[in-house]
Amino acid sequence: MADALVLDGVELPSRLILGTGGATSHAALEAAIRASETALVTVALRRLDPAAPSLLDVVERCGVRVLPNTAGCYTATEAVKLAHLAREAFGTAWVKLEVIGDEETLLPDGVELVDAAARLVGDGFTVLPYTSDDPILAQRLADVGCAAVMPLGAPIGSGLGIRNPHNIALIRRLVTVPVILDAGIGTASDAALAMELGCDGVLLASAVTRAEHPARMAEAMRLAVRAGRLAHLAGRIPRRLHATASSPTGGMPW
Amino acid sequence: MADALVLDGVELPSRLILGTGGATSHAALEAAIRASETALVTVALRRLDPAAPSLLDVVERCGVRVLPNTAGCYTATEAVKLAHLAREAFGTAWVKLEVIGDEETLLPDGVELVDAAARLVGDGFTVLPYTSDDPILAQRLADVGCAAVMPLGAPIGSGLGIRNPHNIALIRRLVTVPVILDAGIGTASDAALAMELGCDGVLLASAVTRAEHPARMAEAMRLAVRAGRLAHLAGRIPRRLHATASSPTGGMPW
Amino acid sequence: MADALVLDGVELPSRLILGTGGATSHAALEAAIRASETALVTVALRRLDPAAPSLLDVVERCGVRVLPNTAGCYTATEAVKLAHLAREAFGTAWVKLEVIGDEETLLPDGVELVDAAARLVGDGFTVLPYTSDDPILAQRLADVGCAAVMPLGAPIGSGLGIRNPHNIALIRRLVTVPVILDAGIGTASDAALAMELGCDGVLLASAVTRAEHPARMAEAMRLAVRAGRLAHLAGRIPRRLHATASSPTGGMPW
Amino acid sequence: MADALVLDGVELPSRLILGTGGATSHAALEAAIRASETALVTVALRRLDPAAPSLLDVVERCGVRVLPNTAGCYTATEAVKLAHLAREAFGTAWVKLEVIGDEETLLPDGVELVDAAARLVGDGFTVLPYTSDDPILAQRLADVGCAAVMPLGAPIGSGLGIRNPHNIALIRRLVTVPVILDAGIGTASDAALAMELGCDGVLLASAVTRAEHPARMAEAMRLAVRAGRLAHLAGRIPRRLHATASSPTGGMPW
Amino acid sequence: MQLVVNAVASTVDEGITVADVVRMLAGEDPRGIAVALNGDVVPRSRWAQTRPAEGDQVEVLTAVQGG
Amino acid sequence: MQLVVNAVASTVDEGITVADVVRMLAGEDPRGIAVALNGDVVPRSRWAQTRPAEGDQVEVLTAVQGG
Amino acid sequence: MQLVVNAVASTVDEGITVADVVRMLAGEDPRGIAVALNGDVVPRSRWAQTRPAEGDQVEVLTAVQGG
Amino acid sequence: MQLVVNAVASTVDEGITVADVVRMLAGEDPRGIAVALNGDVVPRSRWAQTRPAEGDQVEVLTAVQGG
Repeated sequence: MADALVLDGVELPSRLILGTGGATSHAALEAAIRASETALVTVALRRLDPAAPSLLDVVERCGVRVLPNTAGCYTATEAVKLAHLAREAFGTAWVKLEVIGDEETLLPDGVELVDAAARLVGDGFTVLPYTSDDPILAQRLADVGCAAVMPLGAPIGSGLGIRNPHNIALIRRLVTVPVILDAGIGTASDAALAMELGCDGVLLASAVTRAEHPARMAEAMRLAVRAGRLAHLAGRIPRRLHATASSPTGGMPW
Repeated sequence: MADALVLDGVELPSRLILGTGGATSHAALEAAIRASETALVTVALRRLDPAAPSLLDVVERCGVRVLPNTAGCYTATEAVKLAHLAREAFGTAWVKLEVIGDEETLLPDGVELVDAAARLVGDGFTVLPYTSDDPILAQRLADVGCAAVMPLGAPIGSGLGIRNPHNIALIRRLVTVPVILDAGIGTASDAALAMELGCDGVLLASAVTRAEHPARMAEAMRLAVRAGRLAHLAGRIPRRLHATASSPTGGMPW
Repeated sequence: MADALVLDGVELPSRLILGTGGATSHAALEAAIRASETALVTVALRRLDPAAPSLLDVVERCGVRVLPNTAGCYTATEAVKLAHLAREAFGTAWVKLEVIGDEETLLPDGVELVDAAARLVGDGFTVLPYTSDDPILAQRLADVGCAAVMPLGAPIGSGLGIRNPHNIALIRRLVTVPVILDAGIGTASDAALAMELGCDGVLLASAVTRAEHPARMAEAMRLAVRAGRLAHLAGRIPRRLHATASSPTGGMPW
Repeated sequence: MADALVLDGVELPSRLILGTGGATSHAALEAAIRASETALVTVALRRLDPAAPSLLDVVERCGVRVLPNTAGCYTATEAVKLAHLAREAFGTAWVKLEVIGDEETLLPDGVELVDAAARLVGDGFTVLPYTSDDPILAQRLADVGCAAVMPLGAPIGSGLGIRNPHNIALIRRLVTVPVILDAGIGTASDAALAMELGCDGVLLASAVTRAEHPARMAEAMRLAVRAGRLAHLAGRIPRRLHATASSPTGGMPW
Repeated sequence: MQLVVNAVASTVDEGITVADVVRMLAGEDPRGIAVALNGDVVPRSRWAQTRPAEGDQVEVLTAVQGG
Repeated sequence: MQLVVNAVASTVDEGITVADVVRMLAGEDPRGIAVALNGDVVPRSRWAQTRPAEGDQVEVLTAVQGG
Repeated sequence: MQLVVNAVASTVDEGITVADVVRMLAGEDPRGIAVALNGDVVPRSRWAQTRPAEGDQVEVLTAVQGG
Repeated sequence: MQLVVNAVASTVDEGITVADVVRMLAGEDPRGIAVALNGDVVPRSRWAQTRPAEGDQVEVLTAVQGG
């Protein structure tokens, strides 16, 4: 069953987006990217270090698309500037928009985020904002023209999974753009749950790059996202407080 | 990565065991069995209805092994007798041992279960008991010689998932035989979670057979069990209350 | 142990704030207010209906303070205007600030909320904003001068309890003003949990006014808020995955 | 509202039973007993140490009833013998029956427990068994004549609360004798939840005796048990996925 | 003279004051009442002098049950 | 002769064997079938020689969908 | 004479009673005490007449803190 | 002439272009690089003509691992 994730009119064959942060080496990262079968990976933009090997080589070898982020920005103005630099660097108008509100929790600042998103949409960017799971905030981001909304399940790198599935389901109901669960995923069942809640995709980094065996976890995530998607489409059985026999009660030999 | 489930010395290529109860037709069941890629399916033993099509034909076409159950038994004596009849009927000494304690919840009766298990082990059966998630009860079943223990996640057909992951993890620690999560699974993430908790396999029926699209859910379960298994082996990141940056904090252009 | 909730320098003897919405009659409401032993009740401001009995009579008989809300407002401008009318009507500068973003979920609109809060603080109001559980949003509301922040546990009237305790605990850490859990409480244990998470108070309406026996539930909430507060101050035992014996293991007669 | 817990025809004015294990001193224990306002405390039976102060003095000063336990027993035979010694020592036929199945988790052994319970009932004891949350096991204990069943919420001293509320509610439905939540309680909201699930009482020790401030936590537990009981009797509002307005939508001035 | 009082068209005497309008609806007990004239708050202290003109909208508000 | 086959009273010829009874219900395909005579299992190997007596209860069982 | 009292070897006078042993450990306050002689409960009513023999095991138990 | 390149004071030839600065750090492979001159983006198309002045701040950025 072909079932692409469509962002800004572009068909992505995989619903898993892989963040590259946290990998112990480019080799480990490349193995993880390949095992994940992702079509889109995030990168950050930082001062060039002549001594460092080129991350783009890895990305190009894997044949995946680049999604630059604005990690490290604390104001709309910083984020907008970094997005413009990223467009220059990578020749893509796609941006994972991050505007952080607190250094310790790395949680997004909704007010700055909406401001930055509106400005970047105006500048012709395809804006994919990393946001909290506040449903109304997600709705506002969609209203200003974001190509998708990317609510968190839990703080970045926490591995706490989806703390409030109820909000993710609400967001899915409130907006028409794709919803991508971003941040908090710790293991495969978290990714499957995100898709079962109706998310259109999952973005994760640390869960794979910081696992003991990144490539193996990358494969697990690939399967889990697919499994959750299929389960969502398959129409699960309702939850019942009581049992429903799965064997006939009649026909016993006594 | 070859990673078979070994029961009683027999290698099963899939860690997913499919119950056949609840399917709307043999055709739907066959499609689900094939999509699940299971190697073992449960069946019940009932009075022969000359008008009914043969379930064994389906099983044989799919090339899967049969695991007869003792569903419908309320005492050790009934269960032992039905197990012996099943061995005659199917020429297998494997049995999914069920001794129910309450008609409404279909929950297992631990005391009768241990009694029946000990008797069937003595009669040379390979006993796979459907049990509660009481860790000590699971330990006793292993002690009397069961080839695996199959604790429930929630009542049969309830789709409530794993109500007490803590107990399932305890059982995995307390016994050395395979642990197979049986009953309660509602959707893919439930199956993945079972494997992440360290279970060696998952047995489910209603979640697939009663889904809107059984074959699609069967594929979802196949992927979810594999995903959960890989995630378990991959060594997940620890849960942290606070965030861990996935992008460098240095190197910003300001 | 005297343990008042201090808002804007005013000592309130109870940490439970009761919303008056949903009561079937003024008599039922009065009984609930008395059983709750609250010192502060919310009211809404609406067009005067000459035929309706006076709610203020109930409030004055109970000797409690009034906290007018801005329920029904969808923009900062509406909320500011209604707050000014409330100040005229009740002679209090305290306001429970609500700016709703979605008619169905009644969830707050963070961007409008921060705008309205800043304007009302500038106009000399004591602003108590009903907000989502987004920690950064709560921080911004405190930054603009709100006297407390009132994050929701779940949607108004849903009775779903605290969907994301992690966020409530984060908010308590991020701000210095009082944190009052507002909306979502369904039963006593929800209120106790809120206090255990470090909240300084709990605001609830439907859980009491729409219960089968409002006065009885009001008493339950009074006790639960106190219980949760004491438990928070008592220093709970740590959670342990394994057991800790509560009887001596030595000294057995064999 | 008078609302006694009736065990074996005896009216206990409090629904909180306090275990005495873990207290740092008899003085701390006495303060906790008084703050809890319990009417029944558990004690263990061990070899007399002439140097140790008498626990019974504390109990008698507080005017509470003694409930001896069989902690430390691993077989029915041991437990029966210790129960008989306790009856001699304290002149009471009441016994908290414990038969442990695993040294590390201190989880009860259901099979031995049912055996011991049946024998002690036959010997004229009022048997209050500490059991797992397996509903059928609880039913069997009631069937052999136990005066109440005392399922665990989580392992002894773990403070993990009620891991499987669904099972506790099932037990309440399946048996007619009082259900007392025993073990696992960590804080006040756990105790309130137990009562809201329909339990008739709560037994806890470590949560109070090992808290930083035992007497304060004891008071918290007293209030929480009462709060949960009242909430159970008050008829809580149903859980709703969507909001229900708590202020009128009409009558706005625009 | 015609006023719109709480969204209801009402005929009132010329020169009526906001205080009069309040008295019409609430009687002699003015506790817990606020008034808006054409959308602007009229402080209680100015009710007696404030005279609505033909077609003015007068809102007279008070406390109702609210969460 | 009268037998009770799967709880149904049935008239059969004298000297009928269990194998005959199975054939009556299942035809020529004996796969996946078990038989109990008055509650006791009759091994497949003994179907041909086992002859139910007047009033005996014969249970003929097979696989059905079950979880 | 040698007894084992609460797992400790103790030398006692011939003809000592269980009541005497209890007195040795607990003094004059016999509340909350139970005794087992070689594993069997000795009812309080029989402490005065019961005389342990050479090598007997006497367990004297009482209440301690327990959950 | 002195420039501040990626926060490091550097001495460079007069008349150096942004393209030269990029070449200094990244060699002949200009893929995935962006430049800011005193905080403003310098489009790739204008690297060759853009000449930093004494004391200018030049930022040369590229892709690094990021989530």
